[in-house]
Amino acid sequence: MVSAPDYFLEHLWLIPLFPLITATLMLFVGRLLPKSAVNFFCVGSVLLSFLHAAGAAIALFGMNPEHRVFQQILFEWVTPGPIPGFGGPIPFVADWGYLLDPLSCVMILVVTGVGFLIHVYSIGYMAHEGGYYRFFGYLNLFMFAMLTLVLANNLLLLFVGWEGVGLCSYLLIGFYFLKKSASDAGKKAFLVNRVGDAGFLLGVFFIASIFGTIRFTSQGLADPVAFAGINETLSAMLTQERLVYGAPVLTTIALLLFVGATGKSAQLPLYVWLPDAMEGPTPVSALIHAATMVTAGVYMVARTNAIYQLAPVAMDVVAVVGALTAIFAASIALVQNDIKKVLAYSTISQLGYMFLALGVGAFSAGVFHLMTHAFFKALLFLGAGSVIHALSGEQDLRKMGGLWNTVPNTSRPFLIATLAIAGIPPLAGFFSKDEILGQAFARSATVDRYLFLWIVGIITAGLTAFYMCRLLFLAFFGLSRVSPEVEHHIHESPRTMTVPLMILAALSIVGGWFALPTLWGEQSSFEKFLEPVTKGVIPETVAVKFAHHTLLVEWLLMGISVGIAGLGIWLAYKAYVQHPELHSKLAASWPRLHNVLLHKYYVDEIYDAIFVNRIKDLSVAFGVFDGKVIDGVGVNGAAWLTRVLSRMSMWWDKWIVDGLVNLAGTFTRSLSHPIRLLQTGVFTSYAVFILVGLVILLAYYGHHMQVLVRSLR
Amino acid sequence: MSPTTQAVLQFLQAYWVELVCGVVIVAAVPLVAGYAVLVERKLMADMQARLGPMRVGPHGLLQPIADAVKLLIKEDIIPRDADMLIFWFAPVISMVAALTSMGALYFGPAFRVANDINVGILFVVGVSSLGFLGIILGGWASNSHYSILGAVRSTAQLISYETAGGLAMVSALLLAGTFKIRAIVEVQSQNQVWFIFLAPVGFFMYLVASIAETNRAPFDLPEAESELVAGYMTEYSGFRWALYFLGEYANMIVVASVATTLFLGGWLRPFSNVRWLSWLDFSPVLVLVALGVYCLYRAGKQPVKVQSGFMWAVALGCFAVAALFLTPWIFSPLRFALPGLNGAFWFLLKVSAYIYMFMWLRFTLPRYRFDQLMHLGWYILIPLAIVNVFSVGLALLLEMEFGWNRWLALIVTTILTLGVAAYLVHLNDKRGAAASAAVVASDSYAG
Amino acid sequence: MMSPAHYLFLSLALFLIGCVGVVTRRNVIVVLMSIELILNAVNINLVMFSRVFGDVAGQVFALFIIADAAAEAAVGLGIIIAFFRNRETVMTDEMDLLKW
Amino acid sequence: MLDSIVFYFFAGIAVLSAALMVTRRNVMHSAVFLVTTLLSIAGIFLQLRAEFLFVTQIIVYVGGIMVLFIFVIMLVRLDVPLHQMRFRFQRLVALLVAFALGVEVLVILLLARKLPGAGLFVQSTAPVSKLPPNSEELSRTLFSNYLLPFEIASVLLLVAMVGAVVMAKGRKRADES
Repeated sequence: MVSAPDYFLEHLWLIPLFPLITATLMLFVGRLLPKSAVNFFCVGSVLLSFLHAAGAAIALFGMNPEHRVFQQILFEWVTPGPIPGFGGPIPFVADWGYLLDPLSCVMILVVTGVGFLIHVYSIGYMAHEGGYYRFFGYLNLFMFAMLTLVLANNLLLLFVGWEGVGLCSYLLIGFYFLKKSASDAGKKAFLVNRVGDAGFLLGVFFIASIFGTIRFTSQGLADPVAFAGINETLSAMLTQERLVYGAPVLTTIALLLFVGATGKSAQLPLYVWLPDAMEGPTPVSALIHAATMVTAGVYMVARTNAIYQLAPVAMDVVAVVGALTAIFAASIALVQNDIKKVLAYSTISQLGYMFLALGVGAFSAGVFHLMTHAFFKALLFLGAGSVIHALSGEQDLRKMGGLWNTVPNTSRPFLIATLAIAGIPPLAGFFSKDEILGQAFARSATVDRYLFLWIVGIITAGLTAFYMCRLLFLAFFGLSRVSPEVEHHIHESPRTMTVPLMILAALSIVGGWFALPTLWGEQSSFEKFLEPVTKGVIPETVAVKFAHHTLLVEWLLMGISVGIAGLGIWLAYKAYVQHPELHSKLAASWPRLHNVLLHKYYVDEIYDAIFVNRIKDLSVAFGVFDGKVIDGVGVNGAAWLTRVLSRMSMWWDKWIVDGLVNLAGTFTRSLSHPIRLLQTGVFTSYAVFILVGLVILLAYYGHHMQVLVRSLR
Repeated sequence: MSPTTQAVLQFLQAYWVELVCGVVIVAAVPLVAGYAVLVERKLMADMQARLGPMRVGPHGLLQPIADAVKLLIKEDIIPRDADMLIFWFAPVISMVAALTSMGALYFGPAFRVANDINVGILFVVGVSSLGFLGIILGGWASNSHYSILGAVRSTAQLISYETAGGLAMVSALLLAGTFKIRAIVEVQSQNQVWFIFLAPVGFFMYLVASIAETNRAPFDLPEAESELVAGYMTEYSGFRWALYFLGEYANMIVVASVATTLFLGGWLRPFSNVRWLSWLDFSPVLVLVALGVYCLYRAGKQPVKVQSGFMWAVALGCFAVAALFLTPWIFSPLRFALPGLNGAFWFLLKVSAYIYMFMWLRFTLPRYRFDQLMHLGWYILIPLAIVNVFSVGLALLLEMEFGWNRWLALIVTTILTLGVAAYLVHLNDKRGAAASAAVVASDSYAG
Repeated sequence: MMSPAHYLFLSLALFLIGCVGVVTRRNVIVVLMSIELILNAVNINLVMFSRVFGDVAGQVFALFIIADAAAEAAVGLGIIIAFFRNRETVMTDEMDLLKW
Repeated sequence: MLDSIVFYFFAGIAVLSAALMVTRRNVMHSAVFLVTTLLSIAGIFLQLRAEFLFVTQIIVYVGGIMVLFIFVIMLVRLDVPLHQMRFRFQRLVALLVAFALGVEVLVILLLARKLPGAGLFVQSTAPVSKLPPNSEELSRTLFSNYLLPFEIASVLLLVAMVGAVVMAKGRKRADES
């Protein structure tokens, strides 16, 4: 009999299992089930795994803070075998195991919690959609994949989850697969992710061939020696001088992994799929493309921070890419008119923030922002979805407005979320963002080029505040620009949709209070919690650590960030509430800039010109080659040759072989002709033959009898 | 005298009884047949609350003679496309077959043609089965669809039911242990029981089979006037038709006699071995006297002189025969003839009872459909007859080998047979009418 | 006074007639009937000799022959009916499917 | 004396009607003449004191087999007049062969008269009532010495029956299905 916490730890594997079971159920027999049953199974399963996750988290808190790690190997998945590595073949094994440490603990709580809320929300949102069971089946499959991803105890299993979420995002983006744009968006997301995954996979191979293991850590395992982990191997190699700080190999690995992260988390070169992904149903955007999946990259980098901390170049790359992405996306978001597009770009820029944090070494800050962002961005998306639902499918901001009192249960939480993302204290976004900026600033004290990053971050914060408030004002304030036919049936969303909104609002208020201690200059409890994961393998290197700066600086920074946020809000208020015509004037006064922003810097067009069309041309060339050379010469030539040969052999068969056979046949027939004449087939003639035989017999017999009689005489 | 005449005299001396009886039978059969027709019509009338023929003679007593005359003087039509030879020949066959089969029968302990031949019963069956050659040939020869259909039907029916009837007879023959007719009756008198009580199932199956063999209702499909005008007799008229008719009635007499011999104890009077019932030997005399008295009574009521006179004549005839039956009691030297006379009386009584049952059934039961008929024959009677033979054999085995009581054994086996019968009937009911029709369509010719 | 020769000659005559019927008639039914005739001729001999030697075996064999004849007739006629259904004829010289 | 009269009577009928049977054009006539032949042969059996065979002959042949024949004759619609025989040549050959056969057998029989053991006679007749019970003897022999052949014959009959039924209605079943 195990006690409760032990139970939750021991049955960690149940957490991904519940959604998997219901997903299978849906995909096989879902068609036959009524909606109520679908709701019961799918939402219920997610709720179950959320409860298990909570229980596991509590159990984890119960542990000793030094090694709060629980690892569980279910079975050996890829059986051990030598793989070629630097310096000869090395034993390699991948097991199907789950790892629960503070990082993954946070992740599963976010995933299952937000996921559960979004499931509940979807009941109301998808109520009138076709393919109900299909939708929930995909969602549950996604939950399974995501949980596998965050709970994986090695890179290969993580990659399984990674691909699984990719697949689900593809399926769900193309959920309305009858819409061409939707299916195209799905394909685009899939293909763009492939580019990143290639890099990620290469990174995994590098790790496997260099460290000989892909297991993250051996902590929490019975026999740490037998089950080597990356971290342990790394430290061992460092101590044995087989690796040094900033070794090119580590940089390569880190960069390759980061390529994967950019793919999955929509960072700068590969972010293009995320805006199009908004074609999917809004809950999907909320769950996959805002809260959970897109943060997989962040999670992965945080998970492998031990490597990153030893590769400063890679760290710089990450930070720069993150910062650029943040400001870039934010600038695009300024002028977008589709409500979901705006949110999509804001997501990209927030992700950029996270990578900025990771890049400057504030892993816990990044993860912290990940969590808060999950709350308020999910809330924003759901709110947007609720608005769209209320306006019966209208997504264009220019056709909204004045909804503040018509949909109160949606607009109030939306306001909270907006303030949160804009960074107004004491909401969640303020703390996490301030954390990041503070870290960046503190980093600039030691490495002065980070000052640039800090400035970018500050500007981005201002932009963020501006475009979010623009969105808020356009949607809810001012005069209503709603088209009349939609006007008269605007309606508040059902309870299943509004209740999750409120819960999320509450979360995005209190979500950031982990960081309260920073106000009086202490380490945020969240960081403390994540310490064991983020502390890296060798404390005494130049690797980034928690930056201490004085309380004064702290408050100063906070003031600056709040001030710039307020500035953004004020500008938005001016431009969209006081003088609604002002922003169009602005757009008119800088038409080129406005166009560039409106067309998202023409990135898609450039990509088409550079990559897509080239690839098309290449494939056309291949097609021509195939048709002309392979089919023409190879296949048809072979066929022609065969025809000629077979004609020859046919001639031989006909005249020589058959000829002989027929010759024999005619010979036999001519011989047997006389016998054939006897064979009339008329049985009376046969009877005559019988009689003839009888006559002959009797003649013989009579002759003998005569002889006998003579002898008697 | 020449050896030839000597031989002839020798022959006559050896075979005079046979000759006399043969002549008597050949002479009597038409008369009996005619009056059987009269009786039948009277019976029908009675059952239908009519009077029936009353014109010719008192109560139509002379009707048969009138019919015979009519038939004899009627024109004998022969269809143009008919096959002369066979058309002429066929009626004779059926008549002759019936008469010949009578040759082996015993109409009383002494009243017989052939002395007790080894295979008497078989002879009777075989020869009487020749009768339908006449039927089928006649039907074929008259070259008409009705006729040929009737012929085919009757043949199929005959074949089917002869099998069942023969097997039913086997059950009695097993009990008798011989083919000799006289021996069979003697066995019954020794066992002091008629075989109907020992083999009831066999008797009733033989009853059904014999009705079918004589083409009488409810199995009279070969001459079902509502379906094919008169069956194989359609084209016949006049004397040939009469021949067929006589053949049929003679056949009836034959089957009745066979049934009497095998199952009803032949010429034995009821309880023949019970001493104190021997007064029954007087019953012929009593019956005849009663008949005569009745005739006198009716004679008083006759409107016309002639008719009352005729009734007187009949009454006197009855008294005369009664006297004939009485003489042996008076003249002791004639005592030897007594059993013969009584036997003949009892035998004819049983035969007429049997024929009466035929008529009764005819007026009572509706006609079968042909497939139903075939079904009854092939799916119920024949299997049941086979089972019956086996069960009787089993009973005899139990009696002889295991020393059971004969009655016990027979009761047990009879119950067994009846169970099988019930099962067969159940099976038959389960078969749908359509299915049966399909089955019969092929079976009616497979005979 | 009858001698076996009488019966022998009788059966010989019937046998020959049967043979002629078999080989000359075109109607299969008649052919079958001729075969029955031949069998009967044989029966006569058997019964006669059983009579001569006072042994019943001959009659037994005659019985077997009769049974055989019955079987043969049944099968033969069945064949004839089937054949007639297919070919609408019962003439021997039209049953020459065996001819090559 | 009487015996020979009976014999010649039946023999004459047998041979005559046999000849007619073979020569008649009309199949039905042939059948009728065959019936008479069989009946007269049955008479000869009776004259040979084989009562059981006599009855069997009547029941089985006349009552069974001939009925089948007549039936089939009706079924196969042969009352249409038959056209001329086509193969006179074979007929000629057949007649010649049959004639040769007869001559040979005659010769053999005549020769046989000179062999020892010839000239034995058929026992003269006793009055029918004095005869040994033929059917009893027959059955005793049949069920003692010849039991196995008897069983085989019964099986043969069964097989023949089944075969006849199958062949006679096989086409029907094909139609039904």
